[in-house]
Amino acid sequence: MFKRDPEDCPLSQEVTPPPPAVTEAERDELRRQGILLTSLQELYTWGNSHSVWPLNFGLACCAIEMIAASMAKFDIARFGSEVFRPSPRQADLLIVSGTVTKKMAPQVIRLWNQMPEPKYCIAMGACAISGGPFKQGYNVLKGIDRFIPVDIYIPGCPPRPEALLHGLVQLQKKIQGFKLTGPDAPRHLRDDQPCNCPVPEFGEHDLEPPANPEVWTAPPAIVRKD
Amino acid sequence: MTAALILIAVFTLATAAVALSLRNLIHSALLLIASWFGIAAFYLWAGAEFVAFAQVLVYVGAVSMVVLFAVLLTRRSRADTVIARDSVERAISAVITGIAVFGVLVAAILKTSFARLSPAGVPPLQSGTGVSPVISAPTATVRDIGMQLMSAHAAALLIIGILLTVALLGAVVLAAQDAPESKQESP
Amino acid sequence: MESPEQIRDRLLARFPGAEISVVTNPGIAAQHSLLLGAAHARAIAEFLRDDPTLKLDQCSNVTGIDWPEKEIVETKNISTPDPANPAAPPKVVEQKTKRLQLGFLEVVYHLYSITHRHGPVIFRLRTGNRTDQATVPSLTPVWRSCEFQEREAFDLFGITFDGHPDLRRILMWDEFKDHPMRRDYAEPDDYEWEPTPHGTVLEKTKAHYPPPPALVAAPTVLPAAPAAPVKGATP
Amino acid sequence: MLGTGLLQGLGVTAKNFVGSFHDPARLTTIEYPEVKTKLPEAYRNFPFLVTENATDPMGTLRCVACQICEKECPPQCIYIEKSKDKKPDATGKPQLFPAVFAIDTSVCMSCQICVEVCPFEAIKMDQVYEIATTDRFSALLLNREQLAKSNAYYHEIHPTEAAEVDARLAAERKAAEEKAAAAAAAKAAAAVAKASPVAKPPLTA
Amino acid sequence: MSASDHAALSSQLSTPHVGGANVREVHDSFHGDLLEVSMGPHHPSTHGVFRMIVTLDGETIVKLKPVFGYLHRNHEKLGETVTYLGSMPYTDRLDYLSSMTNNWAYALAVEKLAGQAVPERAEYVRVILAELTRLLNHTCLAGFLMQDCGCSGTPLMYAFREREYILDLFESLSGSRMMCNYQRFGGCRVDPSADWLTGAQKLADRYGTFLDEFETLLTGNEIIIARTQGVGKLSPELAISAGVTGPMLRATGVNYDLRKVDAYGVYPRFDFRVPLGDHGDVYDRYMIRVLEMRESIKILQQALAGLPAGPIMDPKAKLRSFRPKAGEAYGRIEGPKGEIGFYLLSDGSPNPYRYRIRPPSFINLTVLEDMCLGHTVADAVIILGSVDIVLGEVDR
Amino acid sequence: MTLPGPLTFLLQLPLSSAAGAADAFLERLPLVARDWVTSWLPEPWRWLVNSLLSIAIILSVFGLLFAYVTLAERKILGRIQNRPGPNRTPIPFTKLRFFGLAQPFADGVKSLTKEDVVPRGADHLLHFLAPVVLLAFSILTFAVIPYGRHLVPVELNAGVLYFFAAGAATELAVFMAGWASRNKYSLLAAMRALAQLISYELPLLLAWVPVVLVAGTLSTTEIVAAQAGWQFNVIPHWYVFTPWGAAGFAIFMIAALAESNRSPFDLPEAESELVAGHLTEYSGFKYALFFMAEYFGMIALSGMAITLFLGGWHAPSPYLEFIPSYVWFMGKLSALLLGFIWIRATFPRLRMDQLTRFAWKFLVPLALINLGNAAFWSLSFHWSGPFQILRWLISVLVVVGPFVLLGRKLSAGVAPRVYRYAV
Amino acid sequence: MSLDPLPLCLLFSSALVCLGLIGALARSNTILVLLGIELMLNAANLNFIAFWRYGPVTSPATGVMFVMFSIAVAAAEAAVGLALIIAVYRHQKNIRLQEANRLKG
Amino acid sequence: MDAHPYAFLALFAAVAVAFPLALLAVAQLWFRFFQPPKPSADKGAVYECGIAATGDSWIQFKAHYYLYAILFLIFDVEVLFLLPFAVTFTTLPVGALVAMLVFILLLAEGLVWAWHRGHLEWK
Ligand code: SF4
Ligand code: SF4
Ligand code: SF4
Repeated sequence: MFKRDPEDCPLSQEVTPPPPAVTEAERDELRRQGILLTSLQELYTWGNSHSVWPLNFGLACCAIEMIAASMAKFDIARFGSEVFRPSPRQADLLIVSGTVTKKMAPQVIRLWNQMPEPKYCIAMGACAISGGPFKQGYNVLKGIDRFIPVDIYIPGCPPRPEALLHGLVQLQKKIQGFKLTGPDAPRHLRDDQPCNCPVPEFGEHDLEPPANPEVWTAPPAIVRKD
Repeated sequence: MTAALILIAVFTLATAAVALSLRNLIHSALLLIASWFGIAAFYLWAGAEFVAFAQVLVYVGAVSMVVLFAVLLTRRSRADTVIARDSVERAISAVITGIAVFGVLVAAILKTSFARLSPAGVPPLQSGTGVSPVISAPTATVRDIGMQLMSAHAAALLIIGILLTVALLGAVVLAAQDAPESKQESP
Repeated sequence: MESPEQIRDRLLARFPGAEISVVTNPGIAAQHSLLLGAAHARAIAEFLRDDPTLKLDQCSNVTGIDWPEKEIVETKNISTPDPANPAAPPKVVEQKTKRLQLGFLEVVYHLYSITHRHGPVIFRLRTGNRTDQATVPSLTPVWRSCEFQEREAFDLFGITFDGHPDLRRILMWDEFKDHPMRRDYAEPDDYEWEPTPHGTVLEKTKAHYPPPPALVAAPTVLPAAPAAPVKGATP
Repeated sequence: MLGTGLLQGLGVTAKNFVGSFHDPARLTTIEYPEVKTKLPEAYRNFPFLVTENATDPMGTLRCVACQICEKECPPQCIYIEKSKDKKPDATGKPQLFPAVFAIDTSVCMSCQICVEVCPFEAIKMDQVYEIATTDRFSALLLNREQLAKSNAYYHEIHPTEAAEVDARLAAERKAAEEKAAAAAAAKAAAAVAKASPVAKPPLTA
Repeated sequence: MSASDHAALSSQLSTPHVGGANVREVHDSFHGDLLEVSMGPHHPSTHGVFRMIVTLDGETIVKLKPVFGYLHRNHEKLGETVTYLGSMPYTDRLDYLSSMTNNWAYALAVEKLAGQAVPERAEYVRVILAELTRLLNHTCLAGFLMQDCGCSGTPLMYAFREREYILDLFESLSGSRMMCNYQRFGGCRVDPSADWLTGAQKLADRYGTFLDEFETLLTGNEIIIARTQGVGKLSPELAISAGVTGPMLRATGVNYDLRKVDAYGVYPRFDFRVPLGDHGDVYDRYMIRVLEMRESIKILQQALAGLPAGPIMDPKAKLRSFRPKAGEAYGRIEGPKGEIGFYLLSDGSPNPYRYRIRPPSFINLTVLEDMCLGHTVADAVIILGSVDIVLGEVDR
Repeated sequence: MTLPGPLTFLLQLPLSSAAGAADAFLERLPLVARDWVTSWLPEPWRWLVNSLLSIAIILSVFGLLFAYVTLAERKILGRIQNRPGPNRTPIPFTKLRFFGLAQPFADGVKSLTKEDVVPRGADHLLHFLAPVVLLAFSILTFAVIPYGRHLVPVELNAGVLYFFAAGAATELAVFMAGWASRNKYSLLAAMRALAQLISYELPLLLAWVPVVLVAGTLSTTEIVAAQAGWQFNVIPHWYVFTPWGAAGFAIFMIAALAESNRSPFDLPEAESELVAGHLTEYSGFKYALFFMAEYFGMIALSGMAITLFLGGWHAPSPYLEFIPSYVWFMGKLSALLLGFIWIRATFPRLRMDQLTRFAWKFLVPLALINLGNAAFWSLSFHWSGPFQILRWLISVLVVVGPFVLLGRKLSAGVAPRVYRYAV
Repeated sequence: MSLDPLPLCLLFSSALVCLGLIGALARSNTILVLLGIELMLNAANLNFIAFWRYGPVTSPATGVMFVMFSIAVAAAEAAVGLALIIAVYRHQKNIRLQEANRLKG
Repeated sequence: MDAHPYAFLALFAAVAVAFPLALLAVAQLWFRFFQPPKPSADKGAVYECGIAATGDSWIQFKAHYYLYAILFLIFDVEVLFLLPFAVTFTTLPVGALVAMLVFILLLAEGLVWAWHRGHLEWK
């Protein structure tokens, strides 16, 4: 995992997780695999991080800023990511750009499931992260991370196109930190991690289930006085 | 060189045989196209360059289209592409007939002595040297074909022209029976 | 353009026996409206659309309103002349009447005329109640623009439109059972992670956060954890 | 003739292609991580809390925890807990302060309504937008300490507005002082044994 | 498709078909099975999360059912729970390409409800911003429409290039590129500075040049002409009956522009014309928008020239604890997409009792199926594009 | 004349009179280098290794060209759209950005390691075969193009025919892909691909028949040879500089656009209509293969257009002959590819009926008439003096007249409109 | 003997003709029958080429000419045949050969 | 070693087929060693804009442009005959030219006929 630059995220807390301790056995393993693996890993992460093709998928207002990010003034193409693929089969990145309603959520999740590995997800905008300004609405999903794993969160309503670019750079950094083997390897390189997110059903009052417990668990409660 | 011929023959026959026995019509059609390629390869092997490419152009490029369209248009709706199984008796009798015919043909071929037919100067097979990629058999350059076509066979050409035109008219009339209406519609 | 009263009078002349009344708008906008009975609504709508002086050919806006059952307390000053002393100024008695106003659903139509460039003429239809008589005639056959908007009212308010060609849910999914724009709609409860709750949200959030032991001691308004085990320990 | 329109179109694209090499209006890209757009003064992203003094941010928050913004924030993403005690503010007057002040940036819609309704010029809009993070739960909920930024910073990002605010505050303070002085004088004069009333600042900004 | 089917179809297309139910089952087995294809909610050309279930006979559409609600964000319900002011930023997110006009429509409705006056300068600024929004919206629409026609992004890029210039203006005035939240009941939030006005003036001066270039790229293009003319025809009768408004209505030849009809704001003071189409097809819809942009530039010039001095906000206007008297009001303006209206019902509390939006693009979609029947998938895409929908407004 | 043949054959080739020794060396440099490499091999192996080497060179050159055409496309598209395009991808293991020249390789690595998904219901065999077949046939078309004076992989008597025969099979692959995916958009795309390819194959074929008619040969090298020389040392004898040649070239290029599924004829993968068309269900490297095949097809068709109309590897002026012929070929190729990209950046897409109408009602008749035109040109080769002008006049008329008439008929009923205003 | 190309070619073509025959006889789907017939035509073409190549020298390109004409005829046959199939299918919704004889009536 | 004149072509064809297969094999190697397959029901489902796909796409397709295929087939053959003619054009006697002209006109007539009957319209 990459370390987050404090300058990069001036608003956020110090949340850099300590790098997992490397055991002696692992170090041996690394030495054994040696230079070939390292360069393969470098090549792999290089290729994957500089060729992130987003899915051509917009949900709401944030999508317009996403489009704007691919337009002349911001030009996401400079990062090699202007190849907005219309089919999930060729896309690497799902930019959830806008409000995910409960009616739309199964579709988004299905699209995510239909993307081949490796795939990444950026939750762009308040709505995608938490439901945002519309979170009190009966038909609004309170964050796409209730159903699919999100790599990068970009707050804002809408985030500026530059903020999206910043998020993309963060994602590239994250990909560059991927390990090919071992316990730190990302989800898609390990066979003990399932990659399917069950698609919820339309229920009589809500989605069923309303969240995917494998992906999302609410953090420790914050209980406050009124 | 014979090896190449055998290879081509096996490929052609195998694809054709499988194509004719499959129940999935699309697969059949595509395999048959492969077998047409084999035949083109044979022409090439025999030195008939122009015909080989003509074979590919016409069969692979055009006949295949017509066949595919026909297949796609005549599948019973919603059912799969797989067609119904044919009757076994018919198949058996057909195979018997086929084998009988094949036997007769093979016997005839084996009986005939081809030695006297062979033109002088055809090497039985060329192997090894690799120096001279020259073929001494009759060659048919496009120019030769053109000369032939426009002189000796000019009448045949015209007949073919008529045939093609008639085929065009016939096929279109057959296939587009609601044509008069469509003419009204077209602005 | 004619005022709602004029239109009412003309309509009454044209459709004798129709229930038509004018609903006044107490607000500053003073956009008064007509209340139509369901029986003649369709015919009246057609009349409004085709009448040469009105020619309300565009139905711009269709919307539902939910009026749940509510208790209305009316305060009336009743001046009872003192029977003993009729000459004396009548005694003013403040009398409070409680009245249960029955709930109903209402559909409001805003009409404009593109031909004559005037409008809006507003009229409303009301259902009998909010449950089993939630039906009004559909005006989609009169104005095509009602098609989706009536479907929307059906979806969100549960108003059934009689004669609508394709009355299905439009915004919510088909399996959905509730009518979320009704004022008594209880939304699904998914307040697991609410870092900034207050007001009504806090109430909903609490259901998801049984008070953790560490915070029990903290002065919160949450109900304190039951002290049962302590009691049990000292018999 | 058929094709002239197409040729004209090709002309336009060719012009743009050539123009992109010499005409800045035809190569409008701002190469983001290296070059950054100059944000207009008015730009707003998320709110922050103004502190008078950068060295003691928590001690000099302008916010008095009046909770107006909490109530007015449309998506309800502000959470405030009033302090129990009072601390002197910049003018030395004892004021309540927020014991907890949290804004959930994963909800905030950057609408600026909190800023507009705050009677104490205590909350203003920040301009930081590079806040993408991998961690939703702890990184996006900003607490009092993270929200507090100095008045100098405010001047840096919104110079015009900040100057106006400062002038207004100064005027108000002056008025308050005068009033207090007048009140004290009055008290002295009338010798009324009562604590001087706390000057209430006007509610609407 | 047989001739009689076609006749039925064309009659259906030309008559003001009010029934609504237009399910046509054509099944002739030679023509193959009907193929039911879902276009959307994730489809590159549905401009968001709209969905059309099209039934195809070959590539010809015999049935088209729009499916809404994938972006139903419960806007109206939320409007009933927040204050009048609190709804203002939400209106930004309705038609997120034209937040300024949404703001204005909402402010207008509230001003009607509360009897709030607006100073003249604010009216002028509103006109300026509304026309800028119209430019922005129409430019983007043209870009998206061309994208639907299959351009590889170039017109869209040019459109967005210009959009950025307008957004810069919006941002430096209101602080946000898209979600301006700028209008207030009784005026505007901030007073545009002199610098800002020069910027706007510059933009108005050079926008015509951009439009010229844009039109050279597109309007005479034979492919676009062939693709769009005669496609998705809409008759004026059906358009009126279906409540179609805005450029789409004017493309059918109906002269109805709320800026002229309602004469709200200070529009009567400006000299501008209303372009009208004669065919009601996609090309007309595109061209009407282009011509409207040219008129908008004229209005902009006049408004910038005539901008009076004075307060931007009515001094009596209230920001907090705003409680209009009980009553109701319907206010509407000519948004870029058509008539955008707000219907507000107040019970005297700080929140509206009923908060209803009349979304132009939602109602314009009523005629989508009528326009698409008998055309191909490719046409359906550009017909949808020419309607100019923004899902935030369609589904609310 | 086959390139794999021994060096002695090359020496027998008639060298251009202008070619000096040094430039002849440059011309033959690739061959000499190759033969030098293999000279240590025993004779029987030499042919095989030589051939494999030639094929490897062709594949790597065009593979590289493919990679950079995609990059160039993205960059030029970017420039046209007022932005720089991909420029940040560093060279691996370094931090050097170098204008993003490593971008295509990053995409390649990504595609190679991307999971390959085949839908459950799909026809797995055909789904697998389609990209392989498509790429194989697009590679095969490279066999007959003369890349330089001595550089033609295999010289066939009916070389041009070979090229188009091999190209004819690509449409089948597109159909296979679309049909095997069992996806509705793919199916529609497959049917579109079939209709489009059968419609444009014919104008494509008819467009170059005039060349054959004038050159009197079907061999690519001979066609190039027939275009040698210059008029007054200025205008090259390329066919594109004759009225029929220009018309033929235009028809050929339009049909080539359609055959290689390029905008404005990119209907099978029309993004705004059919999602990704026949490619909708392809992921990972199979998708990359499709992509590669499409660009290979485009490059091959451009190469053929150069051979047929643009004088092959000939220099445009006798004074520029010192530049090796393959450089000229590559230069012309780049120019044509640039044209492809430029067109893609500008034009919207046609609709299916317009597409077929354009082919059958415009291009085919025009191509047939052009055939007659070429016949006239060929028969009137001895006209001189004022007759030469007459010859040009007639020929131009025969091109322009039908063009205007057919064009008018094609665009009947649609034209820019005038609008009215209400005040 | 076995290495002689001509008999090999002839064997090849006779095998192909028999395959076509079997296909044409055994299958009841008209399209397949037609394809079987196409194969038989192709087999004949093989013979033309084989004899042209290895047979007694006649005029230089006669065999090739024959093949070309044969290809043309086969193409015409395919076009008409398949059009016929489609026409039959349109009337009967079926292209099984056995049922196609209803056309007579 | 066989040096048939078309051996190079055969080799070329072999490489042409082997090339994509080799690339796919490399990809396969990667998956074998590093990236385990992650199949799932949704992933294997057909893409249909995010909706669970309904109905089969292998249907009987309405393809009126079948007619184009026929036309194309016939004209393809025509081109085939045109080529030898074109190659020898300059050396041909007048009679041959006339023969060819008749041939072309016959077929062109077919085209004109189809055009006139409206078969060249996409339906
Ligand atoms: S975060 Fe804001 S801008 Fe983005 S979709 Fe939600 S409301 Fe729209
Ligand atoms: S309104 Fe201002 S002073 Fe009151 S709590 Fe909010 S920030 Fe603090
Ligand atoms: S900017 Fe708006 S949403 Fe954000 S905290 Fe302030 S009031 Fe709330």
